[in-house]
Amino acid sequence: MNRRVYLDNNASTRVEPAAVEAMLPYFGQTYGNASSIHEQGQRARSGVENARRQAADLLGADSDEIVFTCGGTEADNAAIFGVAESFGRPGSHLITSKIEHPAVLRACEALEKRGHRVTYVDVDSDGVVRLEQIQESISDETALVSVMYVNNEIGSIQPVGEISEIARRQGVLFHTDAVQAAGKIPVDLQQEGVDLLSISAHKFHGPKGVGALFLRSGVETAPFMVGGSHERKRRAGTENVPGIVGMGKACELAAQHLEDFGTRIGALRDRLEQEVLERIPGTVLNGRGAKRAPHVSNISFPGLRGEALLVALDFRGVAVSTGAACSSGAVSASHVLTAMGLDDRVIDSAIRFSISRMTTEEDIEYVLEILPEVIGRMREMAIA
Amino acid sequence: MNRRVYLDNNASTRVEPAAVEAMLPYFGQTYGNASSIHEQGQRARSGVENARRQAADLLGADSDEIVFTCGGTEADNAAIFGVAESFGRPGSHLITSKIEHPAVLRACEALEKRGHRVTYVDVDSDGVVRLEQIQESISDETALVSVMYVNNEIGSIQPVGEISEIARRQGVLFHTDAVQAAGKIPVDLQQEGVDLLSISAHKFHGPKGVGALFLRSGVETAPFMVGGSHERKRRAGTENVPGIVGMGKACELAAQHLEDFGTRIGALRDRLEQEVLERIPGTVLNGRGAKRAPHVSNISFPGLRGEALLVALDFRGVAVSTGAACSSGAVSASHVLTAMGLDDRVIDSAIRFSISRMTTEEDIEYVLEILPEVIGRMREMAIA
Amino acid sequence: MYSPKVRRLVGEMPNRGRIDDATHVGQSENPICGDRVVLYLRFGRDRLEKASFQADGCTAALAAAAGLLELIVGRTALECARITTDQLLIHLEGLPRHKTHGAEVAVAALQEALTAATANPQENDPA
Amino acid sequence: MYSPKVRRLVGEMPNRGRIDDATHVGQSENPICGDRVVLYLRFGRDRLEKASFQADGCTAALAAAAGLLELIVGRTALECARITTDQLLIHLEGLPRHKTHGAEVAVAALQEALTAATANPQENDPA
Ligand SMILES: Cc1ncc(COP(=O)(O)O)c(C=O)c1O
Ligand SMILES: Cc1ncc(COP(=O)(O)O)c(C=O)c1O
Repeated sequence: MNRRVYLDNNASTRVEPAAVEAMLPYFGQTYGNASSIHEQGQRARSGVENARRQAADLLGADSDEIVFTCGGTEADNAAIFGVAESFGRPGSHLITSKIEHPAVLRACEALEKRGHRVTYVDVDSDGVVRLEQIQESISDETALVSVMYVNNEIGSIQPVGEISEIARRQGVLFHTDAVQAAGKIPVDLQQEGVDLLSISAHKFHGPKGVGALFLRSGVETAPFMVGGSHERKRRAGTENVPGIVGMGKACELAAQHLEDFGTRIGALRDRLEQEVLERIPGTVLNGRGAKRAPHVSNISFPGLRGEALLVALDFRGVAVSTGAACSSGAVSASHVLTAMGLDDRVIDSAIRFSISRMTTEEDIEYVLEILPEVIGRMREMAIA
Repeated sequence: MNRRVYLDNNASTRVEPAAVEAMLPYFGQTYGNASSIHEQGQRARSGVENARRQAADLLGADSDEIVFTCGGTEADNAAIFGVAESFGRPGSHLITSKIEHPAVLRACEALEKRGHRVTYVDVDSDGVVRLEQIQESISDETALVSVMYVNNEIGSIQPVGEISEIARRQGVLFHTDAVQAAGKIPVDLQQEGVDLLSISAHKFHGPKGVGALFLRSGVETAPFMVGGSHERKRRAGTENVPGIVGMGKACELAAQHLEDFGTRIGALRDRLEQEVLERIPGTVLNGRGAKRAPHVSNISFPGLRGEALLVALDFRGVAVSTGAACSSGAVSASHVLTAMGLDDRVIDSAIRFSISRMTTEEDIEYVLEILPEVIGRMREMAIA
Repeated sequence: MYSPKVRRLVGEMPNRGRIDDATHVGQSENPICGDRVVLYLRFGRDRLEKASFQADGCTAALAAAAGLLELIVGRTALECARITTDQLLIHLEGLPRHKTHGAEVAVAALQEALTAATANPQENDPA
Repeated sequence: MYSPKVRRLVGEMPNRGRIDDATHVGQSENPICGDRVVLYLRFGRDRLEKASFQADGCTAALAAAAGLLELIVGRTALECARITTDQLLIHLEGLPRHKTHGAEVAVAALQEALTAATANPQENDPA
C-alpha cells in the first residue's frame, strides 16, 4: 500500500490533538457567548483571554495588542483597509510587494479602485523585495508599507527589520503578513519595529477559521468587521471561542517547538532538497539564494507541468502543491515566480514541498524513493 | 445545589453533540485545505459541499446560492457593503430599520461616512417596522433594503414578505438578517422574494465562527473579504472546514426539529411568560402585540435594573441577558426598546429570556420558582 | 467580569432594606450614571451594631453597598470613617475597569452618614 | 476535483511514450491553453493492436490521452473514428467544468491520426 505523506503544510496543517482537546469543552459545556455577563459567558471569556496571552507570548507582544480574526485573510484585509481608511487624507499611498499573498494584493487593488495609490515593489530573482524601491517610493503621503515576513510559495524571508526602519524613519506604519512565519521562525515584536502583523492558526497546527492581527499599542485603525463591541471594539462578531482556544494552544505548542523546528525540520528540508537535486537531473531550486524559512522547498522540473506532477504524486500518496493557482480552472502562472523573473518552463513545472513538525524522516525517505520514478515516467510521456 | 438553566440562547447556543461529532475528523484526519487538488484537499472539499447542501436545504435555497462566512456579522457586513459598493452610482441610498443588529447598523453608518445615504425607518411600540416608511423612502436611487427577519431582543417577526414586495416593485435588492430566524421559524427562500439573507451557526446549535450569506442566483456583489479565489470568488480565506461541516450538521438537525420548535418551545415560552406576568405584579411583556418567534421573551420589571437582576439570577444558576449592551462598561439603553418608544423604567429593567430546543420543562419550572423570590429581594433593596 | 464576591453580594443582597432604629443615615448619588446608595447605621456604645442599605444602581453599586456593610459592621465610627474606596475594592475582589465608581458612591454614602446630622441622634459619635 | 479514474491514469500513465512501429500518428493542440497530444497507433489486420501517447499539457489532457487509448485498443478503425468526446468524458468519470477541452484535444488527435497520412502506412485502413 501507499504510504501517505503530507507535504502541503503551507496550505494547511494537521490540528494538534492537544489543541482539539483544549477546544472540546467549549462546544458542549462552556458554550456561552464570551460577551455575556453571566458565568457561562465569563468562563468562555476566560478561555479567550488565556488564548490571547498564549498568542501574545508566541509573538513577544502584549495581550492587549492581539485582536482575534477569522484567519489570515481577515487579518490582512483588516490591516490594509483599516489603515488606509483611518489615514487622515482621502487618497492615501500604500507600498507593498509583488509577491504578497492575494489577501494583501486584492485588498490593495480594491483600495486603488477607491482612489488610493499603491506601489508594488519588485523582488530579485531569489524572491526578496528590493529595499531601494521602498526607500524611493515612500513619502509623507504613504499611509502603510505592507511586506510579508515569509513568502508562502518559496519561503524567502523578507528583510522585515530594514523595511521597518525605512518606514519608521518616515513615520509610516508597517504591516507584515507573518502567516508563514509565526511558529516557524522566531518572531519577536519586542525587537522588531512592526506596527501590524497577521497570523493564521491553521498554518501551525491550530484550527482553520481563526487568526489574529497584532496591533501595536497606540496604533488605531478603522475596524474592518463592524457590529457589536467585541475585541475592545476593534473587531465585531461573536468570538469563535473554541477556535480561539485552539489557536491559543497551538501558539503555546509552536513556541515550545520553535527551536526544534529550525533545526530538525530545517535538516529534513535540506536533505529533501539536496537529494532531489542530486538524484533528478535538470531540477531547479527556486529562491536558492535567499534566506529561507526552514519548512519550504520550491523545486521546478522544467518540461513538466506542475499540476499533473502533483496529481501523479498524490496517486502515490504524496500531497504537495504547485505554485500555480488554478482553482477556477484556468491555470494562471504563479505571480511569485513570475515576479522573480523565472523562465516559463521553470514556472510551469514548480512544485512546493512544505514540511511541518509532524513530518518524519520516513516521510522524506519515501518521497525521495518515489519522486525520481514519477518524474521519470512523466518525462517518458513528454513530447520530446 | 443550584440547578443551571441556560436561557440566553439568542446570545449563543450549546453545540449539538452530533455536530461536534461531525466536525472531529476534520481536525486530525481530513485536515487538508479544501482548495487543494490532492486527495486530502478534495476530501475536505466534499465535507464543505455536503454542508453547503445541508444549509441550502434548511433555507429552501440552491447550494450555489450559499456562501460560507465566519458568522452573522460577516454575512451582514458582506451584504451591506457588497451591495452598496457594486451599485452603479457612487453614493447610493439604503433603507434599514432602527432595530437592526449592530452588524447591520454599524455597516450602514460606515457607508454614510463614505458618502452613501441611509434611511432608518421607525418601528411601532411592538417592535415591528413601519412599512409605509419603507414605501415612502424607496426610490430608484435605493440600492438595498435591509430589514431583519426576527429581532434578537424581543423576537418580533418583521413583515419580510411585504417588504420584499415593495423592494421588488421598485427593482431594489432586499437583504434580511435571519440570524434569529433560521432554524427557529420556517424560512423558505423558494417562496420569499429575499435576495440576500444572513445566518449564523452558533445561534442554532452549530459552532461559533461560521455563518452563511444566501445570495440569490444572479445577484452579484463586490466581495467583502478579498484574497484567494475561495467560495467561487465570492469570499476569500481558507474555508473553515470543521466549522462549516458542523454548521451543515446543525442545519440538518434544525430542519428536523423545526416543527417541534414551533410547538413545544413555543409552549414553554408561553408558559414562562404567563406565569411570570401572573406571579410577579408590575411586570411588562415587551413586544406583546407583535407576531413573535417562539423562543424569545423580553420582560421588564420597572424599578429594577436589568443588569443587577441578571447577576442575581446568575447567582441562582439562571443565565439570561439584558436588553442593554454594557460590554464596554457604560450601560447604554437598548436601541431596540428605545426605538419602540418605551418608558425608561421599562427599558432599564428589561430581561431577555431566550429558549432553545435543549430547554426542558424543568428548566422553566425552576425559573418560575426562583424568579419571584429574586425580584422580591431586589424590590426590598430598592429605594422606595 | 464580576468577581465571585460581587456575584454573591448581588445574589444574596445581605442587609438590604432599611432599619428603623438607625442612628446614622447617609445617602450618595453619582450624577453621571444615576447610581444611588442609602446607608442606615445603628451604632451601639462604641461600635457599629447593625447596618442596612438601599440602592438604585448598577451591579457594582449594589455590590459595593452590600460589601461595604460587611466591612464596617463591628467597627468603631473612627474605623468606619477610615475605610477607603481601595479597601472596599479589595474586599469586592475588584470591580470592572469602568465600574469602580460604584465603590466610590458607597464610600461617599458612608462618609455622609458619619458626618451629617442623623435621623435619630440618640448618641453623638465623634466621627 | 479529478475523478479516481483521472487520478489513476495520471498516476500510472499507461502507454506513455512513442512506439516505433506505429501505423498511424496524429497530433492535436489547443492553442489557448497550449495542451498538446500526440497519439501513436498500430493497427493489425482490422483492429488497433497497440497504441501510445505523448502529451504536454494539463492533468485533464494527460488523463484524456491515456484514457482514450484504453477506450480504443482492440477496436476497428471505424469504431475508433466514432469515439466522441462525451464517451471519453464518461470513461474518465468526468472532468472539472473548465477542463473538458482536455478530452477534445485527445479526440482531435485520434481523428487526425485516422485521417492524416501516417508515418509508415503499411496498411491502408478505410477510416
Ligand atoms: C502568506 C499568507 N497570507 C495569508 C494567508 C491567508 O490566511 P487564511 O487562509 O487563514 O485566510 C495565507 C494562507 O492561505 C498565506 O500563506
Ligand atoms: C440578529 C442578529 N444579527 C447578527 C448577529 C451577529 O452574528 P455573529 O455573532 O455570528 O457574528 C446576531 C448575534 O450576535 C444577531 O442576533
